[in-house]
Amino acid sequence: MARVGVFVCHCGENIARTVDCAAVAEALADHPGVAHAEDYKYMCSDPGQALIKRAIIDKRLTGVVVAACSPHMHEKTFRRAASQAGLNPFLCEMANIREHCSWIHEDREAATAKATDIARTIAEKVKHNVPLETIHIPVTKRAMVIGGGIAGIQAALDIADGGHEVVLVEKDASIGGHMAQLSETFPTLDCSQCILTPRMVEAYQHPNIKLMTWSEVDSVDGYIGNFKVTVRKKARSVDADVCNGCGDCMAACPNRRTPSEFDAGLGTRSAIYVPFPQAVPNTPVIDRANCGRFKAIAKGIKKEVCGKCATACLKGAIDFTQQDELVTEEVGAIVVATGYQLYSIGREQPEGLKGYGEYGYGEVPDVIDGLQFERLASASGPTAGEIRRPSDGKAPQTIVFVHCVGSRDPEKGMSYCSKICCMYNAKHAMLYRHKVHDGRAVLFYMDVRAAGKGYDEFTRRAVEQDGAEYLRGRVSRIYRDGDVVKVVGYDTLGHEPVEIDADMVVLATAMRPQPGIKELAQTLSVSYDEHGFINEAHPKLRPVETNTAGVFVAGACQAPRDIPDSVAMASATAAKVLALFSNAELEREPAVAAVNEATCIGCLTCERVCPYGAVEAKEIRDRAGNVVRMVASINPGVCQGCGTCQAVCLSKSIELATFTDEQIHSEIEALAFWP
Amino acid sequence: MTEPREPMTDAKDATTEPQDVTTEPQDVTTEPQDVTTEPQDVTTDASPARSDTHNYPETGAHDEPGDLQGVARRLLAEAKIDVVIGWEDGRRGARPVFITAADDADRLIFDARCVHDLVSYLNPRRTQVAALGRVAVVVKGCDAKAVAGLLREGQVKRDEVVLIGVRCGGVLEVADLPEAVALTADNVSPRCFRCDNREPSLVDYLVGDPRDEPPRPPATVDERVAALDALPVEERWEFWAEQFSSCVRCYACRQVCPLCVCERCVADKSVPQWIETASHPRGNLSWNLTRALHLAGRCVECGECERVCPAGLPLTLLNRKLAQVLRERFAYVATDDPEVPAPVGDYRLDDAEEFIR
Amino acid sequence: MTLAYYPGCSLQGTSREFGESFLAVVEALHIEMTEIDDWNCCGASSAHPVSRDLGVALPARNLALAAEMGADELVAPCAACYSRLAAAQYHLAADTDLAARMPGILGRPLPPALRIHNVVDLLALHAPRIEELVAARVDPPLLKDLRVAAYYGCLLVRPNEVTGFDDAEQPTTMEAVIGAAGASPVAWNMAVECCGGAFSISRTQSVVRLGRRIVADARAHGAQAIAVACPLCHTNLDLRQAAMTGRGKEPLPVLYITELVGLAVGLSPAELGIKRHFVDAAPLLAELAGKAEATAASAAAPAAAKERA
Amino acid sequence: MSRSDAVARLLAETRSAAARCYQCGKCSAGCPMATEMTLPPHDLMRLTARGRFREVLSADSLWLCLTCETCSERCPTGTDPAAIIDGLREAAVLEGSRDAPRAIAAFHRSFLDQVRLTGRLYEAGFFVQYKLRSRALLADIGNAPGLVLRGKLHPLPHRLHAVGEVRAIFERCGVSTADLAGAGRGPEPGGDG
Amino acid sequence: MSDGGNGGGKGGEFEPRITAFVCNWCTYTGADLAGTSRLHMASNVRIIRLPCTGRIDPLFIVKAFERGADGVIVSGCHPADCHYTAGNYHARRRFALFRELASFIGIDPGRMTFSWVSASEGAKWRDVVDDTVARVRALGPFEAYRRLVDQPAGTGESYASIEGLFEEAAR
Repeated sequence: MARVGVFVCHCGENIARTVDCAAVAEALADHPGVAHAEDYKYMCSDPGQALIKRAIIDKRLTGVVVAACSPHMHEKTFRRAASQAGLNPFLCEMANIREHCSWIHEDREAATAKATDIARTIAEKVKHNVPLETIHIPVTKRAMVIGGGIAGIQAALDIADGGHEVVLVEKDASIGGHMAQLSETFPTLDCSQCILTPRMVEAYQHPNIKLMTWSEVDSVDGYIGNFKVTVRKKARSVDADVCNGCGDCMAACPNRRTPSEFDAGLGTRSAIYVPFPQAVPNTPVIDRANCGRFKAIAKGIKKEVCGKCATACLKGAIDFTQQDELVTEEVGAIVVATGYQLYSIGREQPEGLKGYGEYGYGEVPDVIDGLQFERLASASGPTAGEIRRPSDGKAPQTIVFVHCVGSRDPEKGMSYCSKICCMYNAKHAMLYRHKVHDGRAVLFYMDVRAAGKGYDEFTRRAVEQDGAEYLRGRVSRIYRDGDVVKVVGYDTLGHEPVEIDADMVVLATAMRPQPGIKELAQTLSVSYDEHGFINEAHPKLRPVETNTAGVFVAGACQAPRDIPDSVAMASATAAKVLALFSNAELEREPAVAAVNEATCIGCLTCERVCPYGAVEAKEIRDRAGNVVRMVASINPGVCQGCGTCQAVCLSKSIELATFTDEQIHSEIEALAFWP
Repeated sequence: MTEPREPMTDAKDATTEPQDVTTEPQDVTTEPQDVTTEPQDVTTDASPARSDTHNYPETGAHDEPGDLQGVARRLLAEAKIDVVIGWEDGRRGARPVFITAADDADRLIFDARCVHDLVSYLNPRRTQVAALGRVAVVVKGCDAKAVAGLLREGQVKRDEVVLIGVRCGGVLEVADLPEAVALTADNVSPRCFRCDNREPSLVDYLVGDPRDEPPRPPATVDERVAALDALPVEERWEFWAEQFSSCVRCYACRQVCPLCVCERCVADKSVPQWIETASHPRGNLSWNLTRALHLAGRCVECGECERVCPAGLPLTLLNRKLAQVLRERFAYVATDDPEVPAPVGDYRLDDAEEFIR
Repeated sequence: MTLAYYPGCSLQGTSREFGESFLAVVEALHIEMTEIDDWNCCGASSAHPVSRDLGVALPARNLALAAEMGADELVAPCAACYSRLAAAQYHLAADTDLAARMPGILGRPLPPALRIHNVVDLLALHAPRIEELVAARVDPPLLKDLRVAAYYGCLLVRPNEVTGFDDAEQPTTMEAVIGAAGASPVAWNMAVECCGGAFSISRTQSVVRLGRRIVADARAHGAQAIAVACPLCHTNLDLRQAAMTGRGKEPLPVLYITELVGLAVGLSPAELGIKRHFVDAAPLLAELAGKAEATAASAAAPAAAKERA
Repeated sequence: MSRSDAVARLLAETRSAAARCYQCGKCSAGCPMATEMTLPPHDLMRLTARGRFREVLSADSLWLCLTCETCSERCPTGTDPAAIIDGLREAAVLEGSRDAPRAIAAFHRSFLDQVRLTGRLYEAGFFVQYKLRSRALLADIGNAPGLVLRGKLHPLPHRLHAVGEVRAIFERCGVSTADLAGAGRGPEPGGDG
Repeated sequence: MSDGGNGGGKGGEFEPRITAFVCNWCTYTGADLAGTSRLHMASNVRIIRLPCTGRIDPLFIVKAFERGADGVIVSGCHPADCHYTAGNYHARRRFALFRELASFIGIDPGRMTFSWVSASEGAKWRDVVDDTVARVRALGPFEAYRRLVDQPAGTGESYASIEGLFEEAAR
């Protein structure tokens, strides 16, 4: 027989003013199964809690109802009190007679009646509460970071320094990402590689970091604390353990004409290559699409073509027979830091985007994008830091920088601001003026968005000290006119059409998520926005978490970000991961669903509706081990307790703890007005 | 209509010994004797050794040389299957039959009296049927949709059952006639009007000659639903309250339904008891409402529930109402394509929500 | 498919040669079409600026007539007419209120959607036929290495969602036709810039200012002629060119794309009404003819030499 | 709907449409006539969005727009300035705006007159009528003979059988040349014309 | 039993009894907000808290009516705001079906309110409550159901009416 205790709180006057708390207590005292009922001024106060604890012990209560404020306010408080008195905390529930009653009604009689109903309803529910234990999930204290750009490196280092192993997965041959391509960084104009390279090396040498370059995530299983990630190690065609990075192979490679990704197509590389001299690791890969040997193999030619790299390699590290291999890593948390790519204005565009015909679809020589300019301005770049235009190597006397190419252009499919362009355009103008003193730097902008420490000062410097000419207006057309590039714009502040004969044009094209981000997001079952940027769990309060517990997000794959933002986010994810790893096991509210295998017929409708993929088919076998039937099975580690599965279960073979059918049924019955 | 008198006979079978009904699945489809008519078949060569070496023909209908009997005979003779579930000419009309010997294949018939949805025998809970071995079932268009439903919910495996599809021109309202009579507006089952699946495509074999469109009944099911919709809400209530008050809770509708495959029906769940078990209007309303809702997006409108209802409740109207809602709101129409996802347990971001404020 | 023909007013007046050459080419290419009976003016650039309804109603009547004669496709060679017809059909599809009041205004039911062609995409559809005819010529190919600037102007390509032309900024359809005709299109910058359209007489100085850039750019990129598909463009670039080109500069003949194709498939300048232009194309044609003879001769010479030997 | 209602409706529509504009100026940058306008497209959009219709409706820009659609084609926000200008122009006409440059107003008037009269554009008639209206009698006259010689000006109009039907359409659209009568007293923008 | 119900109100005016099934994250919190903002509203509603509208089985609503509710409110998170990402989408379909079927068998849709009330919409919750109470008060007590509940088991004589109906329909 249930022995429920009901404790009615006055909340000072808050409840007592409109609800006759004593009357409520009296009414409940007579309610079947209620062994104790009393009212008190402040239940949440220490004496109030003491009173509850005492009753639990003295009256050997099997359940507690605290009729007071909203459970969102004090449920934890009173459950703690209950457990301190030796009662399972989940046998304690709150009846909300303040927010849902005393505060919204004036008629004392009606309010008291309602408060009594509410208390009675919860009392009936509590009768069917059962002791529950918080769920404990083991945590694999090992993280994976996807993406080896500055964000990924930072996250990996912070976690590793926190004393946990990290697997850093990078799809390219070297870590470093876009930051390695940059010349100098705003607003301080310090050399990008100078600050990045040490971090790369640190990551490479860190005892806790396992580097997997030239690798991509293939599939993901499991849940927070217990992920199984399968990584595809792409065939490098070079044995990393043997190679000593001498570079003889690259020197020997006859194909030097492959456009270098690192130099944004402005320079060339050999078919066997490291992306850039400071690459980490310094182990080359063979770009099979451009290697004579592999092209021959692809054509089905039996004869072994070329192989000059193999001959040149004294250590015999070259291995043409290497195949992709799949490795499975067990990790407890995943950080997504895949970064960005720049939008290109060409005719061919992915679903939903349009190109810029009015700017020549990228077919006009000497019209380049921001990253290409970075390479031109970079000391390690194809022009050793001299600004020369691609078409004829001439040093441009007039450069036009165009803001918002793609960005803030809903008609082209990108409504968002790319955030960094205002800053790097100003930087480019400066760098150019520093190198070509008599050169002209004209910038077409709509707004200058320089929110950030020292940012606005920086853009002002470009104008005031470095003579950048800012013209407010979008450019309408860009085309080649003989030796120059015509830029047709309008100065909306000076109210006059402007046509500029530029020697070179730099387009600040929009930041977009990396190709394949959507596929990756789906493997991780995290959501992404219409542009493919990963969605954070809450735009304000959970900015580096995703909707999948245990998967975090850092850097430009979540939204356009500059370096400081990316690094800050990365450290934030590290903090989250370390917090997660700080407990031996995870505690979860036991509000999870379970299947009654005796009555489940395995239609698996529940599997279809589960937003978390917590439901799986399970085979029921007979003694002989033959599968006799299938049933649904719910993973308590993944279930978040929404109960949608229970509502769709026709045979009522699923029960969601803390909201069982019996509890709800009894609440409805408690409100019954008819015999 | 003649319904009220006629099914009362069944009502006896169904009501006198409800236990039988629930314990003996086969006993229900209007002819409790159906299976026991063929005891030797069932008992003698029941459950022969399963050979998994046979591979069944590709699914997807392709015309077969030979008629229903021919196909059945060959399948049995070649031991591709152990039993054909079809219809035969019984003492009081068409009735289900289990054929286990090739020589008996000729007993199979298909005409307008073959109303029964034999797919209900594929319910995996019907172990007696499973015990017979590898099964071939003769299916009409609506029956094929039921198979699709079972496939969707993993209750049967496509490669473990052979489907012999029959070209259908509509069926009568009753099975119990000495011989098939021509379909007329007055004897045709109203649900057959405008049938969209008279030549099932899910099947392995499609037999019989193409049939004509069934005649238009005096009042189509949609018109019946519309007629009720036209009433003021209070009168609708009175109408259904009266109907439900005559429900005897024999669950014949549940037993015969090819898609009521639950191990333990919600109506039999006692803790908590959402639906009162006593044959009282209160529980009756909850039961009939729930039955219809549980079939939303699963019902294939084979009409069996209404046909076997001893109280003659117009149950198909409830199912059709939901079918209409599913079509109008979610563009879902019952189909025999198991790839089409069930509409309940699925959603679209832009589902209409004009009724939500 | 049945193709209805909507000539439009100017093809019977200021742009007769466009009409003549179009009909001649259509015949040469064996394109079946029937002129819409009792068609009316499309409203050109004057109706819609004054009344949106009128701007839609006038072309809509013609669409209705075409539909009534059982046509499912329609060709309007004049770019202005084409643009008005296409726009009308587009707005009737997009704006339900407009579509609702239109029958009342027209006194006719709304026409079903037709496939509306301009002269360029129609010719592009028949490019293979053009190539055949060019190849089949016995006399030396006239247009060989004639450098032409394909000038689209506004009405064919904009607004792109209405005309659905291949590309609003960098179209290539006319180049394809020119190629098929055996001439070589030049890459240039002014293909879709406006020539001043309807301002030819009302605001000549603007037309001259705009036209000047176009002609100059064409010349700068080595064009010997400009190909157009719009009477307005033609009037502006042809009639006004004298005012555009600086002294001493040879004016650039402005040819309708239909004339170009006509010449290619062996029709005479007279049949094509080329004499009607203000900028005389005769010298250019003569030069081309000369070249063609020469190449033919030089090609024949060695053969003849062999004969003798 | 009364004339003023019609104007009000048009202005309301154009105003809400112009609200999308974020003043990037790409329209003005690409507009072939921007140099000659006192209010280039982006200014028109701004003033319209602010409801400053007095300035807008008296702007020469309305009459200098060639409806070449370059602005709309390139507008990043999909504001469609060309359509908005069409609407403003229509409103100006309904209001009997006196600011339409004579020649251009005369052009539209004469054009529509011809179409209404014959169902098609009778160019010779149009040419003469335009000359009279625009009072630019001598301008261009030099070309007339050329046109005739080249058979480009028909001496006689071609008239539709169903010309009545076309007139009816004009009526139902509420367009009579009276609409433009008020228009066309304004000086030519940029002085010449 | 409850005083919140029939005749319980002042001057014997009919006081509807309304059971509300609300989700914990949006509507329950929204109702809390209504309280903290002291928004006064009718006292006829009794809230049953659930994790998510996705958890709500139509049987809850039927049972509520069966046990004497005159009206029912079902409320949860707006589309795209579901704490569990999709529960409310599934609920939306389920309720669409239930509402139409219930109305088909004669339960006045006016007795059922379905709404999205977010955690920040205290005022909307107040309106939902007051409007529902007013609407149901106008409809009066659910006597029809009461009769059904009290009536003895039926006789089964119930076809005549329907056939007449259909013959009409047939014409």
